[in-house]
Amino acid sequence: MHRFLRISVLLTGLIAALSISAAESPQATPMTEDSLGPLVEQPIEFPHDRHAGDADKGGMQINCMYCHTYARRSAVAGIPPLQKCIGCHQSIESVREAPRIKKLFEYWEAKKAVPWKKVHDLPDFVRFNHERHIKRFIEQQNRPFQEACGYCHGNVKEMTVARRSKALSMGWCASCHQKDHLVTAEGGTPVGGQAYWYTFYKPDTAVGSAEGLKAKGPNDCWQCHK
Amino acid sequence: MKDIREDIAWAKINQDVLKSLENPRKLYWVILFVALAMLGVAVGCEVYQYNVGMGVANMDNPHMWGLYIATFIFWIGMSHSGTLLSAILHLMHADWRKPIYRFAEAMTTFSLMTAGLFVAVHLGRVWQIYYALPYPNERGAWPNFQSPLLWDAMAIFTYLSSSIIFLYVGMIPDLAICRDRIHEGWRKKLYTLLSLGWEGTDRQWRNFRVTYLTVACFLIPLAVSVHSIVASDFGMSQQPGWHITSFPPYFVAGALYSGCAAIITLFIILRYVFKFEEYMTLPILKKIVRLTFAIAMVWTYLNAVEFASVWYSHDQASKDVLIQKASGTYAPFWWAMIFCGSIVPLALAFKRFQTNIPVLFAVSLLLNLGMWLERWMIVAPTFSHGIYPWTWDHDQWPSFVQWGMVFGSFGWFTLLFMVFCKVFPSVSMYEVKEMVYHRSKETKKQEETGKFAAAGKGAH
Amino acid sequence: MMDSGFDRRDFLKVMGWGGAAAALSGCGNTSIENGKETVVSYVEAADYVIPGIGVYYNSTCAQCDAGCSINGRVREGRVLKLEGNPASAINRGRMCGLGQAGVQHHYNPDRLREPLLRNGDKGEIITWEKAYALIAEKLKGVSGEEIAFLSGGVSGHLKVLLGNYLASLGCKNHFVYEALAPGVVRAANKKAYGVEMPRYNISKAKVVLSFGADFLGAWVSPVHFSQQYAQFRRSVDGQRGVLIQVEPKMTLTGANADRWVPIRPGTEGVLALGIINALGTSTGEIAAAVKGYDRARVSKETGVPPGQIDKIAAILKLRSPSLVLAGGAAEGYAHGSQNAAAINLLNHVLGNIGKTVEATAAVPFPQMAPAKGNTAALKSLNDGLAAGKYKVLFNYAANPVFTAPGALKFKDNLAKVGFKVAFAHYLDETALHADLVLPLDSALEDWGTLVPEYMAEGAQINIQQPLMENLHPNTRGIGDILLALLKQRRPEEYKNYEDYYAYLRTALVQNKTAFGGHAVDDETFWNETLTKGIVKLPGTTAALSGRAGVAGLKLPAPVENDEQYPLQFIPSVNISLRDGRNSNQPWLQESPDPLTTIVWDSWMEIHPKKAAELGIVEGDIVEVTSRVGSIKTQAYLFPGIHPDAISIPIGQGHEAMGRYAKGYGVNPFQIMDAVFDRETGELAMHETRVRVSKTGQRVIIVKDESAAGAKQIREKIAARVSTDNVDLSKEV
Amino acid sequence: MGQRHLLALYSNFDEAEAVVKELRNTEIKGFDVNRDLIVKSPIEHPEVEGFLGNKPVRVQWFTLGGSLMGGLLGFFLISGAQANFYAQFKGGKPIVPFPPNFVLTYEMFILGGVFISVLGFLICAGLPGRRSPLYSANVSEDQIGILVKSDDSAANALKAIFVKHQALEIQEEAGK
Amino acid sequence: MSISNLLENWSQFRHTHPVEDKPHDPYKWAMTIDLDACSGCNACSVACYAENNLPVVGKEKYAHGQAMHWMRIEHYWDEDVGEEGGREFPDQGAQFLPMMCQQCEAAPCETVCPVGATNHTPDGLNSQIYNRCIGSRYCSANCPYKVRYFNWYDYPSTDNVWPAEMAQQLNPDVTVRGKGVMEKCTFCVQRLAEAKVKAKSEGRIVQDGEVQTACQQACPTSAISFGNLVDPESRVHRQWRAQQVELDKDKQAKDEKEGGTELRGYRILENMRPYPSVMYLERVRESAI
Repeated sequence: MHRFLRISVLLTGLIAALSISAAESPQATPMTEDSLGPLVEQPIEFPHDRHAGDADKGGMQINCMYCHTYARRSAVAGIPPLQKCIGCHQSIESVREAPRIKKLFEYWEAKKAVPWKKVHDLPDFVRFNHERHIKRFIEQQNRPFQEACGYCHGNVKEMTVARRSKALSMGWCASCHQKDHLVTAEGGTPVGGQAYWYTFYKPDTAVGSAEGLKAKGPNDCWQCHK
Repeated sequence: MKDIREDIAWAKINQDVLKSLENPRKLYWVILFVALAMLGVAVGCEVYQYNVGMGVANMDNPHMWGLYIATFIFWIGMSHSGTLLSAILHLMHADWRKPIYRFAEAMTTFSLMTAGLFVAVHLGRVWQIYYALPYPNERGAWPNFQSPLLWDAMAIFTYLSSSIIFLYVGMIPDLAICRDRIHEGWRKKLYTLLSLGWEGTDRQWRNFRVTYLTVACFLIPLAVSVHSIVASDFGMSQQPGWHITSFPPYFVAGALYSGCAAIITLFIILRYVFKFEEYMTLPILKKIVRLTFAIAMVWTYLNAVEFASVWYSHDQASKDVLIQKASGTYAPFWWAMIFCGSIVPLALAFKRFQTNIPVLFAVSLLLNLGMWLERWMIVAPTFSHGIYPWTWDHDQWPSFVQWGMVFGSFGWFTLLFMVFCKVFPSVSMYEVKEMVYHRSKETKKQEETGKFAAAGKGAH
Repeated sequence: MMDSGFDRRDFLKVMGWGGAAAALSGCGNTSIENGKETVVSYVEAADYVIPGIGVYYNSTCAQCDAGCSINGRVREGRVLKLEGNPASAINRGRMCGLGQAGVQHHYNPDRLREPLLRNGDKGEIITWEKAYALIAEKLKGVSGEEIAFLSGGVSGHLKVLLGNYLASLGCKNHFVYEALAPGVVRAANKKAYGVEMPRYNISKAKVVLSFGADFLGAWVSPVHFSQQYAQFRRSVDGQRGVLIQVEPKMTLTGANADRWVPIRPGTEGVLALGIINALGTSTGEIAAAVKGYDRARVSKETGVPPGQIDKIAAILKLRSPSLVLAGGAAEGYAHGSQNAAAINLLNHVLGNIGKTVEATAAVPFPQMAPAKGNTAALKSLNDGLAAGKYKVLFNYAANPVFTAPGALKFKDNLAKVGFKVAFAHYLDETALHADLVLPLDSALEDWGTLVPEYMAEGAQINIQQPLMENLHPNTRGIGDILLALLKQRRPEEYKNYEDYYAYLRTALVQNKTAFGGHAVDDETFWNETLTKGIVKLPGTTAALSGRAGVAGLKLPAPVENDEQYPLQFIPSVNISLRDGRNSNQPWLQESPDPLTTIVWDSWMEIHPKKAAELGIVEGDIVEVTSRVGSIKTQAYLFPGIHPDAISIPIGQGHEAMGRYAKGYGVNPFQIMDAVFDRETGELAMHETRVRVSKTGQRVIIVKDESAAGAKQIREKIAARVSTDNVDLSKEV
Repeated sequence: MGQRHLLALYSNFDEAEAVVKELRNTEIKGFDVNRDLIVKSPIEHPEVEGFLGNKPVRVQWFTLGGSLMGGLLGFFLISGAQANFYAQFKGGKPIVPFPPNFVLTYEMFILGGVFISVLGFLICAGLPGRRSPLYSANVSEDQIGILVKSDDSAANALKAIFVKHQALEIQEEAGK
Repeated sequence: MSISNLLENWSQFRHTHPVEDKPHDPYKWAMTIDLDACSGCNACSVACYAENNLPVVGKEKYAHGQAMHWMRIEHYWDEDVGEEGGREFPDQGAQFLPMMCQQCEAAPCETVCPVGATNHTPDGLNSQIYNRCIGSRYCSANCPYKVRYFNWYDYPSTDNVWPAEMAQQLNPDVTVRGKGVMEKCTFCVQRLAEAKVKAKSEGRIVQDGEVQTACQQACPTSAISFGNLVDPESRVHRQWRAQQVELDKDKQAKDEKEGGTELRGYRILENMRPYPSVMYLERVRESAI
């Protein structure tokens, strides 16, 4: 008698535990977290490390947004116009003869845009807005830009040609939005109700209270999928 | 005339049934081949539709659903009679079910599988169907549990798995028999595996009885819930002609109805193909026929109730749909449905038809045709005369793709069913034995009591 | 943001546009891609050109002659969408469907890409140099008399340039032809008001009585009138304006009228006089002239019930000022001028002149004023062709082979010309018969200035400028072509204009004072001009001088029953296809006709009563036969047409012009009689009489409205109330 | 001393019953009726349980547990999922609406019930299991088998009883 | 997280919307269409094609009723016109009705989607997520207005829908739908998003008139007004208030009044309780003529 009861209870518990744990973690950790994407063949092997790398490693610590200047003004970060590369490089005689620079100037003389390949290329129905993230992390929370960009692009300053180092999958985006980026009055919600954009319900308590500001990520699917 | 000969030897039962696994009539192979061909048509259509798009099925706005959904309901309905025969009659200790419930259950299982296919066929992006499954995923997105379609999925999954289990559990003792009797070969291995080492010990029988009873008890409410949920696909919506309170019982009745009709058809086929005359006897057939007749009348009544409730309601839109069904483009089909569903079954009321195989065969087919039409008449007319006038009377005719798919589904079903009957005993041997055993006992008792009575007279 | 800097060509370049067609691919679309697409990147970028953000340029819509100003959204060097330019008085930031489809004119896959020279019945690709040389050669020894230049309405500097070229050729035969131009009305207006196109101030009128003027659909300047109409509906000093539309076939305007009055075709003038009579306010010669038109007679001739006439008269009397418009339906007869005159007379009688019929302002540079297209030009050209007068024919922006009435046999006459040059966007019917076809830039690639015929407020010159670089490298702007041709004739004069752009710039900058830019230097002025897209001018106001005259006002009795051809044929103007020059723009083909919702095809409208007589039901393929010929099309039963008339829309039935136009519907011009207005010699479009016969075939009409014919039962779908129960003046 | 298995086959239940009765009544050393006796029959036959003295069946407990678990699991799984990160309003209904969840709970209830009952059946009936040393295919046809396990000493006594009741056949083998 | 979340925020999870107590804040997009101004000219419809990458399906597919016009212009004739014994002519003209997705607050389509591809967004729109859609078409079957359109074919790869040249016109902000997904009017959500982002970065909310839908922008008679219903200054808000039409009512108080009302605002199929976000103003016709 009791043996059977015990067994049944055991089974119940077991299966319940399994499925609840399943329900508990709606997004299992993205499979490809921090796994490097494939190395993309670029027309010119651009050395990010030389430009953005730390001084001790021989880098020049150039701000990401010096070249990728569109990021702060537009949804797409974009690639700098050729004229920007030339702007500096025509006055840097030292490397003028380096093969990569030669190639660069060939494009310039031909007035042809360099056909860079997309590395961080989201599916076409996903719309990520660089401007918003820059505004929030760098301008409002003034975090170091390399950290902010690094959230999604990884440690580019150590790479030559950029290479995807984050999953960039929906769950991955979402995990961040749940985790630690609480929407606070300073952190991106200047207008009271705006917290609403990031919670699935309108906070009953006044904005500014912890509960009202629990960031649950954008619950409007149309934020990214249009 | 008795349901079954009572002096029939148990060993003979084994032989007769096991024969069906070995050498059926030629007709079996013909059926199998035809079924295969029909399935081929459907596969062709599906490939075409998959590559080009749903448009080739010739649906449009507002005709978003077509024969696929209609046929889906049809097959779901078909499945119900299996449960009726095995579970309900089992609880009622109606032992005449014993020779026929096995194939009825098989029918349940396979018609559910067929229905399941139609869900996939209907989807615009079938390759994304896994979005509808509730599994923890990387995206963290879940299906919408508010959708009746999801209830459907859940219900059908439950129903299918339960019926398979029910079918299997009930088959274990027979599998043991096959294991013991069949000649060496892959089949023997299969049976050995499936029979789980059944020996028919008292302990096994004891738990077997209880389990079988319990599962039967679960199956009945389940079956009812399944088709009322299918009904709620329509009932939950706001469309005129769908938003009707009596839909769930109406659907359930329809389901049992078409199921019984299908059983008659298959009964006749199996009886001939596998030479089961001795077990699938006419008296049993007669019982089913009467059952069918009763359900037909119930369905007719519920049909009338539906019309009446629409008629007396203030919902002008639904009235229009009803009128449009009876007089619009779909009128011929609608009246055909009434004829096949309500008039034809009256034939079953006549004694001389109740055992007349050819007549019954024809009638049962007509009944099923009627039930299929009923499902179509639920789906299509509402679309062509909904709430919104701009889309009214925009009628649409299913393209060959849809017809092909419907046609093929019958092939698919027949294929599965026939293969099953060839591989597994389609008559439950041990239960027939029980039937014979108990019946003979009964009659012995009666005879004895009779003898004593006679003796008593003689004494004085 | 709209500043347009130095060398526009450079950043108008189309950059690699990976994400442009952001597609939802079929299977496996949840994976992220790596290195498949190319990034948008520039060589040099003006600092306001940012990937992912649209830049807007102002230009002018060339889909019709109304001259609306547009505001094109450009991203990554590709123009995506056209909006209205709010600064323009004509369209005030609004757009019609036709205008929206301008991008499809630009991106049309069937556009001509290379100069083509006829070789047998094929065209062989040649270079521009060769083409120019060829023209020069063909013109050698040909006197100006033997040269004809056929064009649509031209204005602005293009007209100037064209004029100069013709002068250089010593050619006086410039035929300006617009198939659907209100030629008769212009003439009548000139007589009645002293100007061809006064400003009709609908928004000031309390009652608008329109005789077949489809001003909401396709008449003169629809977008502008639509806006005025909106105000007029809302309230004209506190009172909602009333629109009465008199016409044999319901137009879009008719469908929006408070009262649509079906009238026997051709008797509009009679009704006008009848109304004057019923008003009873007129005196002297006018009174005398209209005396005969008592309600009984008028009612008998026009088929408008007497009560109706009184009602109209009453409301006109009651609510002043009003506005009476004479439109296409009224002018399209041999006595069209008479009709128009009678209708304009009504305006005089009602004292609307100066109130709702206002003086208009003209551009102070007459040489830039629009050369107004008309159909009389076609006739004279055709006569010339028939007589074999011309050796060389240039054709620009006109498609007479498609739009000339069948009776004129234009195609045959055209064959008599030795050398035919067509400047064309597409290989349309006329270009098809040309010997040399020169591909033009689309309106969104080209430079130009336009002076609209109908001036809304003040006067303005519209700037047309490229919104992106040439889609096809070998197309040229018409201006550039003319300039090149001129350089052949007068190299000295034009040598310092590198291209048409330079010409325009100099032309404008030279007169910048006149254009109100005296304060600024040339560069700024030019940039500002381009930025605005419009040059507003003080304008020279042409005062209304005309007087109410009844001289020579005699209206024929309506045609009595014609046995052989019992029905009046009304070629209706589809609001988006117009004269057929836009039929190859799929959006327009697929945007349903507002009244019938039929798409991608022609149809014959016939009144259900008449149809019943003839035993015709919807979808019957009927044969419409006139003296000239016959066409087959599908019948559509439409209560909004006079039972004595049938109607087929213009614009379909192309035999060329690419995949979206070719082979759809029929061309009603083919059966059109060559009847001309007695006074002006304009083509009388409505004078054709036809008979209709069933062919036995039947089709299901492709339309958006339901088979039930779009009637609403019970449910409150599109509700309507009478003015008694609402008060619009209170509304927001 | 060693163990021994005996299987006797009978043609009908009455004989089998008689045998069992006798085995019960006679006191044989090294043989315990309640522990060492197994009756095998081709059909499910209540009388067998009758004369074996009814032994309890525990499947119902599995059923109970299973259905309860299924139900609870269903409700919480679904509500939890609805309330997860992407909680979205749908058609003005609450994010965790009761009616749909009850429908699904009901299905899960049945699902759990059925699955676990069957699991219980397998456990209780000792399936799947190896076949016992002595098995006759006749049992699955038409004969009743009585399988006993006993010390060697008891074997003869048992055999005697079997024979007395005209056992059709007696199989015997030494058990370990 | 979800179970704990479930228990923590139970009350919120039981909120209904908008019927109960879910005020929109800061945005609730809504529209007003003045049928008296609307002339049925189709400009809005074409503008929608241009803005939202709608495929031109061609004559054959149009004949099958597979047209993809998110914004369709309907017209209705009076009952008796052309009927036996009825009026001979439609002498009061037609009644035009621009019909697009009504962005219902309690949308029938949302509840029935098996995968939750269509939801109610916080700013009161009825979102449609293409990449989530599996094409069960239940939403459309349940839509009272029949304004949802299904990609019956793979239009991007169909001939003459978007030839290479025309593909360049496609709006990069709007996903091009592949075969088998449902789509519908979005109130030009791409424009709304752009405006919202701009406003957010400037620390304010979107002002009235700052963002226009394509149809509104094109409409020659300005019959369409669109804006934020929450913002008391917005034109839409003022119109709705003036017309006494309340978003969360299935029967407007003004209609209960004796002898009707002078106000012409109404919502289509209001009594079915989808709480549409589009208010129509009745067409007016002169009684004196």
